[in-house]
Amino acid sequence: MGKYILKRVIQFIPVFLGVTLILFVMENVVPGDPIKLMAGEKKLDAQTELNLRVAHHLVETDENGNALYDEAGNPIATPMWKRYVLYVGGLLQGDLGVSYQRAGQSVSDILMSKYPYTIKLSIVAIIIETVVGIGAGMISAIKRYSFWDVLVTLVTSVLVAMPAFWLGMLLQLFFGIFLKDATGGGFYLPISADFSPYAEFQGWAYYILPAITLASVSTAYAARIMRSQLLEVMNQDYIRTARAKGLSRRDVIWHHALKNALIPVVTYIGNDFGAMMAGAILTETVFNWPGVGYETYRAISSRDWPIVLGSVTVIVVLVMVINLIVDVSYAFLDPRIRYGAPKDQG
Amino acid sequence: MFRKKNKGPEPALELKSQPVPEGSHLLEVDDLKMYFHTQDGVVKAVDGVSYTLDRGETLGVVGESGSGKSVTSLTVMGLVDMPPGRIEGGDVRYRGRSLLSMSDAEMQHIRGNDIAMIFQDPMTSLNPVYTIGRQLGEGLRLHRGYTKAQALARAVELLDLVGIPNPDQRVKDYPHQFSGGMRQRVMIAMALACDPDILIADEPTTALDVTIQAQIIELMKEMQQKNGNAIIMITHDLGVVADVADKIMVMYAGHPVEFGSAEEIFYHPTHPYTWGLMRSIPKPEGDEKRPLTPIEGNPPSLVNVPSGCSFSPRCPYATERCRTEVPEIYTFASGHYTRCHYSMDPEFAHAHAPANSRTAAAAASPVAQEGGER
Amino acid sequence: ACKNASTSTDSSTTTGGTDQAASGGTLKFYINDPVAIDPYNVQESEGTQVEHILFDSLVNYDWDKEDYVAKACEKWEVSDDGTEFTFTLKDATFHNGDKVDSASFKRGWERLADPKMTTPGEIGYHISPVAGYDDMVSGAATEISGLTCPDDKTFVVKLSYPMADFLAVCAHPGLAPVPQAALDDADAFLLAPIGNGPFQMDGKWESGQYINVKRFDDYYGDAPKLDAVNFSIQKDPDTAFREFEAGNIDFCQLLTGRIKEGLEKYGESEDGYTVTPGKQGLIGAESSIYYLCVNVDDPVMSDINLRHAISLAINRQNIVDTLFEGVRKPADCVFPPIIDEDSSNVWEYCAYDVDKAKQILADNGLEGTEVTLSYNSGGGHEDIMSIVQGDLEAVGLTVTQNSQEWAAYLSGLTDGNFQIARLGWIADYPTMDNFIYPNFYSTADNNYSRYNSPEVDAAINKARAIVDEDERKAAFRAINQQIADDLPIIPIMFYAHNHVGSEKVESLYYSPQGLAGLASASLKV
Amino acid sequence: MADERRPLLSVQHLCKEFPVDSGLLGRRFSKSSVSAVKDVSFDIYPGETLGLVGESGCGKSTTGRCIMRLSRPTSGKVIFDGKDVAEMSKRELKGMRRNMQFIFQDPYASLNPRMTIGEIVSEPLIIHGVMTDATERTLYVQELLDTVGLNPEHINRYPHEFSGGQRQRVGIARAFALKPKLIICDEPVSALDVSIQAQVLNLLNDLQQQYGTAYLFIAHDLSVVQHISNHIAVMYLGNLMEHSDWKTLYDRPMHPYTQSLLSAVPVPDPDLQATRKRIILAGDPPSPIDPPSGCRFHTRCPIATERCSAEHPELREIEPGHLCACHYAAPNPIKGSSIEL
Amino acid sequence: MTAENTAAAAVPAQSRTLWSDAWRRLKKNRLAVFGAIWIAFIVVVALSADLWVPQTLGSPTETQSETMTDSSRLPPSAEHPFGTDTLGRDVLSRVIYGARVSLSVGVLATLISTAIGLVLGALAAFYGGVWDTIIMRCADVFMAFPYTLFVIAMIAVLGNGIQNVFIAIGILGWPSIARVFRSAILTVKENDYVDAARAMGASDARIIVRHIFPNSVASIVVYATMNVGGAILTESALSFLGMGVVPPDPSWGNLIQDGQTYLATQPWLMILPGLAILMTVLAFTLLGDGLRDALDVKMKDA
Ligand SMILES: Nc1ncnc2c1ncn2[C@@H]1O[C@H](COP(=O)(O)OP(=O)(O)OP(=O)(O)O)[C@@H](O)[C@H]1O
Ligand SMILES: Nc1ncnc2c1ncn2[C@@H]1O[C@H](COP(=O)(O)OP(=O)(O)OP(=O)(O)O)[C@@H](O)[C@H]1O
Ligand SMILES: [Mg+2]
Ligand SMILES: [Mg+2]
Repeated sequence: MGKYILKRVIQFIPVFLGVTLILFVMENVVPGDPIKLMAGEKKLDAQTELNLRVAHHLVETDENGNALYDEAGNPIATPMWKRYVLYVGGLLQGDLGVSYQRAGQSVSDILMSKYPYTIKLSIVAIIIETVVGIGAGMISAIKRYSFWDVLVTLVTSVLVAMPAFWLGMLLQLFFGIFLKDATGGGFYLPISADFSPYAEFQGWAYYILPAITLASVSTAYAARIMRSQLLEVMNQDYIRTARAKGLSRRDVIWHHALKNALIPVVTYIGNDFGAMMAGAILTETVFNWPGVGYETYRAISSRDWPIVLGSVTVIVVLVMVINLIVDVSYAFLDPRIRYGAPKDQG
Repeated sequence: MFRKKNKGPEPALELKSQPVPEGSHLLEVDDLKMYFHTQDGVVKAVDGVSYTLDRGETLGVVGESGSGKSVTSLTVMGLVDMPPGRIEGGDVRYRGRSLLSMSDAEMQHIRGNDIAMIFQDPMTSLNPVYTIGRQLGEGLRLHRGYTKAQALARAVELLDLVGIPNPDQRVKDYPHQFSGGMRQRVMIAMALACDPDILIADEPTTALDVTIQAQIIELMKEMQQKNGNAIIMITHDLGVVADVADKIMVMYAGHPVEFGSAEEIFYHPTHPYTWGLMRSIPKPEGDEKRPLTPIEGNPPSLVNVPSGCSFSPRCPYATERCRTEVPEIYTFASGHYTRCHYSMDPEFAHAHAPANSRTAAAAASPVAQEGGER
Repeated sequence: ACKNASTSTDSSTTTGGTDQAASGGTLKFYINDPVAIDPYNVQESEGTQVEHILFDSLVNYDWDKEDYVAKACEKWEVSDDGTEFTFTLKDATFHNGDKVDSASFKRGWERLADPKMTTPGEIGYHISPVAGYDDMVSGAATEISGLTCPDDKTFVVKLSYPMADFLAVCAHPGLAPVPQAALDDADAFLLAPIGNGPFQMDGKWESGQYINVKRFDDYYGDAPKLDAVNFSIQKDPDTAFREFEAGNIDFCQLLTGRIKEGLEKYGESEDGYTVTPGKQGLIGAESSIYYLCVNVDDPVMSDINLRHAISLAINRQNIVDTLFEGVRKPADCVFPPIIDEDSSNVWEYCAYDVDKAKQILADNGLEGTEVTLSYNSGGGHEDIMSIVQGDLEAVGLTVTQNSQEWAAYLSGLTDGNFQIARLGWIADYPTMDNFIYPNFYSTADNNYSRYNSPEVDAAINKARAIVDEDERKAAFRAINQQIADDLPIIPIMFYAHNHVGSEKVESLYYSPQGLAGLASASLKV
Repeated sequence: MADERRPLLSVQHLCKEFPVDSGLLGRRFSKSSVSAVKDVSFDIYPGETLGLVGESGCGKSTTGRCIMRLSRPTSGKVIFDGKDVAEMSKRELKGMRRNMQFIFQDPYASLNPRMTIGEIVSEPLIIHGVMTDATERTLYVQELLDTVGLNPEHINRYPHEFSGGQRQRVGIARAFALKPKLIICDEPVSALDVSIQAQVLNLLNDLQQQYGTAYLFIAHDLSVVQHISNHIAVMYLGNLMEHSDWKTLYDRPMHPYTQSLLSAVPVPDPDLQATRKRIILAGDPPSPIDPPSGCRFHTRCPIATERCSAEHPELREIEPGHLCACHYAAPNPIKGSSIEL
Repeated sequence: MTAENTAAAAVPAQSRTLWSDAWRRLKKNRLAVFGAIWIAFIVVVALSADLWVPQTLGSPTETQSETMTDSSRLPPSAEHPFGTDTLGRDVLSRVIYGARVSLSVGVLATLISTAIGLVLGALAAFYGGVWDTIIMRCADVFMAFPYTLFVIAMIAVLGNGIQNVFIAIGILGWPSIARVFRSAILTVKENDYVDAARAMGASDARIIVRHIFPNSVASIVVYATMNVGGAILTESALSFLGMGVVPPDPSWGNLIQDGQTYLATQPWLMILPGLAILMTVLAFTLLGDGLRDALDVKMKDA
């Protein structure tokens, strides 16, 4: 197992380098000079601009931090590879750099203030996904062709086909506006996040709608996977064996089918957690959520590359780590993996 | 994660300890019919199967793929999903009690406890996520109310019994750590755990190599000797049947075409299908290679069973009568029965039975008597 | 119900401030996530909104008096040649108890030019007239020689050239004093600046979420009535307004297209700038203009007739009526009425005259000319541009829209990679100069039109040096007329407030420059 | 084997190793390859059948695939018609494949479900550019279908419309389309029911008579192999254990493995079955990743000695035309372990 | 051994191809038929829009500055079934023209990613080794990116506009299709008939074209069908963020974005375009599901 983990960790490296490299290339071909953008519509005077470029390692400098010039007297731009090396070097020391647009703030500080919200939202969404997805999938598989099965199939199809941001807005409309009017303000849910001390609701209330929105598609998928897995597992020979032993249908489902059926669902949910961590830009936009996704989106549009790089790098690493954890935790569900057997039987 | 303790079925149902009622057998299958109602039509998977079985006996069921061998046994076990399956007639009696009319809970108690079953593919018949020990002990905990520790201890004994080395180590292993032959041994141990009256083995060796097959068959014989249970051995290999069976049922298109003692089926076969089957098996012969005589054509679809005798389209001796009239069951005195219009005709058998069978001789001294349709 | 009773909507109970006794309430004020709230880098309205109540600059512009008044200073003197300003400071302390002395002003101003700041300042250009500014920026000097502190109370600013309007510069919120802590712990200062203003930070800036400030009790001026202000950071006005409707925000924008509805529902403010109960909607004029910037270097757009036709074809009244429900005013020149009301300003081609436009196009064979309208996506510009497109197509031009992200758009502007681009100009200081010089002087920053008229340049230079107020104004009006025929920009409309306060607000003044008078605001208690 | 005729196919010291995935397995075993076929040699003469038997995983298919060059042998020679298949260029390979064809075990997987029977059978003709005329080709294909006992009118049907036995006939028709000199039959009847199996075996026999094709007939069922083969080779764990003509092998098996294999096959005759002496091997075949030292069979061999685990027995000619790889093989079979049938 | 189970099936009287067979099964699947009909309906409406929409409902983009104030944001009525937007344009006509954007983005993006994915997937699967490693590592890198952010960054690089949207979605979609195709090929490659073809001396090209492609095309068709729905959703998200089509052209995403402002007062402005997305994506999913079932060879005769 240790070797497996090590191997996986080593596999991180090319992916990590590839991702950062792609971002670096993007930074260099994207229209819009981030430094010029700092001044908004006003023009930067040449000296300030140069200072900014020096501060952000965009021009070559001597040991004293003074810009170097070429023959024509223009500052020499730091080549991309050098900045890339600097960046990766900084990363290894835990330094993500300084934001271009959020004057002077360090990228790690910014991300640190955003990640807790993203993580918490993801956790709530994952809980919803796990409970509702697995539950609905089970019901619909066990009561195949029943009303519930049809309902689950229908609802999951619709959820999968729905733009999540639109669902979010519908939820706002219903729970935030319609319900408030209908109950005369007696019962309703907050429609956008507010974690200030002056917030109207207690913290958890703000999670409900965004988490539902964020979880919607994945829950639908989880339910579908659960359903098809359970149906497939129920057709396996070892289920017949268990039944032949005299176990009741219920016991067979709970003790024999479920654990086997859960394996792919757990992978899906685990990977999905990674994807949620990547930030749910749209959910965050709709619900004014102070998370990483929106911050990164904002950073892309304002060419705040240090933040883009930082957050994407962190996301990629997080996703990889989570996926690794998921794969490793497999072993607890599936002894075939634990003991290194090929996963071809059963 | 195990079920609630001792939530077993009502103890009143200890059928195993009761004597077999006078005049009945341990297991009686009587004109059993099990059809599947599918989109493509009604699949007559089991269409009139009858046999009897007593303690210590082995019944061999042979027949081509799709002839309904498995479904017959699954029906006995009450393991056919209904729908799409539906019992269309007949009965299954175990120690005189009809299994088909039992409640779910009663059937659960029968399964594993009174009648156990092992399946064809040992590679897929064990749950990959539980240890061997747990799976072995499951039946015991369920039917006997064993504790976890007791069940595990018994599992070790069982593994030892079926010849697995280091049983106390191996109970903790998972199925994928076992080879195919060992898994089939585990399956047998599992089936025998509660000391059932009847063990149904559905092609237990088909997926295994000959050398392993021999091991498993040997093991089953040994176990039967020790426990005195009855075995229903389903296979398509006449050799295996010859090795183990006391009684043989030859199935074709959902029903038995011939049923009788091994002796009679091998040496006095009366149905052309049985003949064909025997002729098409390559046998190691003496000096000369005897050409095989295959049964021409393909097995019929169980949705569209041919009219008349279901074997008539492939039968080299079929007459107009065969194609139009469903043959009755003809029973010989020995209990040997057959489903061919001409089976009572000694001339017919004499003329067509395979050379190596002793039918010719047997038919000359007719032990048979005409039997009516059941 | 999910609405929790224990966290009552009466937010005064939850303020973290020291004095719970005086219950002025907490005002919840919508802003977008600012770029910075530290004075050395306040560049945009959102950060300024917060910063200007945390810090007091030397002087302030009073829109009622239409003149500059002292704020952090007692009084000021200007030398005869207009190059030296001497400020006498009031007694005041920073939020952390430090004294506000002339050195703290010097410190604050020098930070704007300090190249060693983590991120060098971006508003330093405001003090570029100060002697020694360039040396400090280039790193040749460690202080600005033009800033001197003869004593704790006296702050002297020496300019390297005369500038009549420099006092306006001194009113800029970024030119504030900072305590030593700003240098000692710059990172903390960035998120929780310590100022000399009427409010102090309550916790730090939670990016994307909120900034809370509370009343500063040792404030030297009139104590604010509010206990605290909760700047609620929302992603866009839509979200903010939804929250406003839900009763969670006390001040935000009315959504375009829903202004009238809002005014009807919430009542219209009497002066257009002050929210009072039942008269909560603000539609007062702002000192800013929305215009189309024409790239006069572009081969197509260099045709002055085309510019005339385009300007004539645009139905400005329709834009303000449909989208802004008549609140904003169609622009007829560069000066918003609030800056200069003189009607002689009007530009001939800012009228709506389809026939004349068609005539001009026909006369010059310009029918079917293809023009591209560039603008930054979001912010409601799509609708305006779609109307403009409709109008231009109605007179026979072929129009393509080019909507870009702000970043890409801005680099297009800088590189001259556009034909017609929408822009808005919000005055740094409420002077006529500030509308003319930055936009039309050939080398000025904001001259994206690339307008280059030596006569206009000369006139501007002359006007800026005129000391007399009225004379200067007349000179700028003349320049305005000089530009009118060239149409380097096509004025569309003058902004007006479209803001609204909740009924909880007893009084809140929102200046034409878009700064909320939170120090004097009050809530119903 | 002393035979003046030139063998059609001569396999000499064929070895095939498969690399094993590193990682978890690699850690457990020192070697990192599966030695699927080890030093296998045999000849096949024109028009004759060599049967290759052995348990699952012993390397039968791999041998067949190496001969066909579907896998490249690790070492050894495969000489077909005088040329070494292992050394052939792509072009030569193509030429070689006109004369060597393959019949697969699974009649379901070996026919492309998206092609009609006609297309399947005519594919080799198209590939090798024989019979370019389409109508001529169609006629020929119909003739072939008729030969293998299929209705020629079914030429435009798809495989899924046929039963397993019929599909296997299609596979046979395809293999015979080019009238090859050698056909490698990899368990062609294992997936079929007994009644159908006999049909196919008869068909193969008939075709061999008709065309004089040589077969390498792979199977795990000794009775089937015996029925169709002239010579039989027995494999165990990649090694050839015994090789002789079919009759000798059945009458006088020398290798303990062959003996036990023969005895393990149940005979469909209860009386005989009851009286037969049986050698039941203990345990399972070892993993080819980590094969036993010395004689690979020694772990299960009833007569194994110290020598067997130390020394690898070469395949040697014990009596004329009868080769065996056992240290204790002698012209007179070991008493007590020979099997009467 | 179970293979023979189906042998019992009688040879049917008349020959059917797999496609006609699939078609027959597809027709039986009511949901898939609904999906197909809806897609056909949307396609026909979108394609024929120029012929009737501007005449009956009004132009989706043109504005009338003279009458705008009176026709702004009218509620649904007989004349304007979906109401009008702020600039007085008929929302139904904008939804109809938005269908063009959504469908073309869905189809073109899928075409692009399928084309790239097919080539790379085939290279990786068929030649294995270094090719496989390089291509699959690249795919890993692409997949490691948070998808939406990646598309946004790509649009930032390319600029707004519909062609950039489908290029971005198309380019970034390749890894998943490459993986699907790769594993499909690997599965097909396992089949004996590929070996059979090789044993016959067939060239690699012939094997790919005649054997592998026809047998993996089913999974690609299914995947691509579903992918169209996914691309439509991505486009709507981009437009919602203001990065998609350039105004005044409508797209379903930016219609929702426009409608967002009037969530409380004119909710239909946002609900109706959302329903259009929902229905269309749903239709593609249902059709894809149906195709998967219909084309699944394993499910034959079951
Ligand atoms: N659940 C089911 N639904 C429909 N038909 C079924 C079902 N189960 C079995 N059948 C059909 O019933 C017939 C008999 O099947 P059964 O499994 O008993 O055959 P078998 O004799 O055991 O064959 P094999 O030797 O292949 O195991 C077959 O035609 C099969 O297709
Ligand atoms: N491509 C491969 N990669 C790795 N190992 C392989 C490969 N092909 C075969 N092997 C291994 O080589 C050994 C011999 O396999 P082969 O298929 O030749 O056996 P076989 O005798 O044909 O068995 P069967 O009777 O099951 O068909 C087996 O252990 C198998 O696992
Ligand atoms: Mg069966
Ligand atoms: Mg094989």
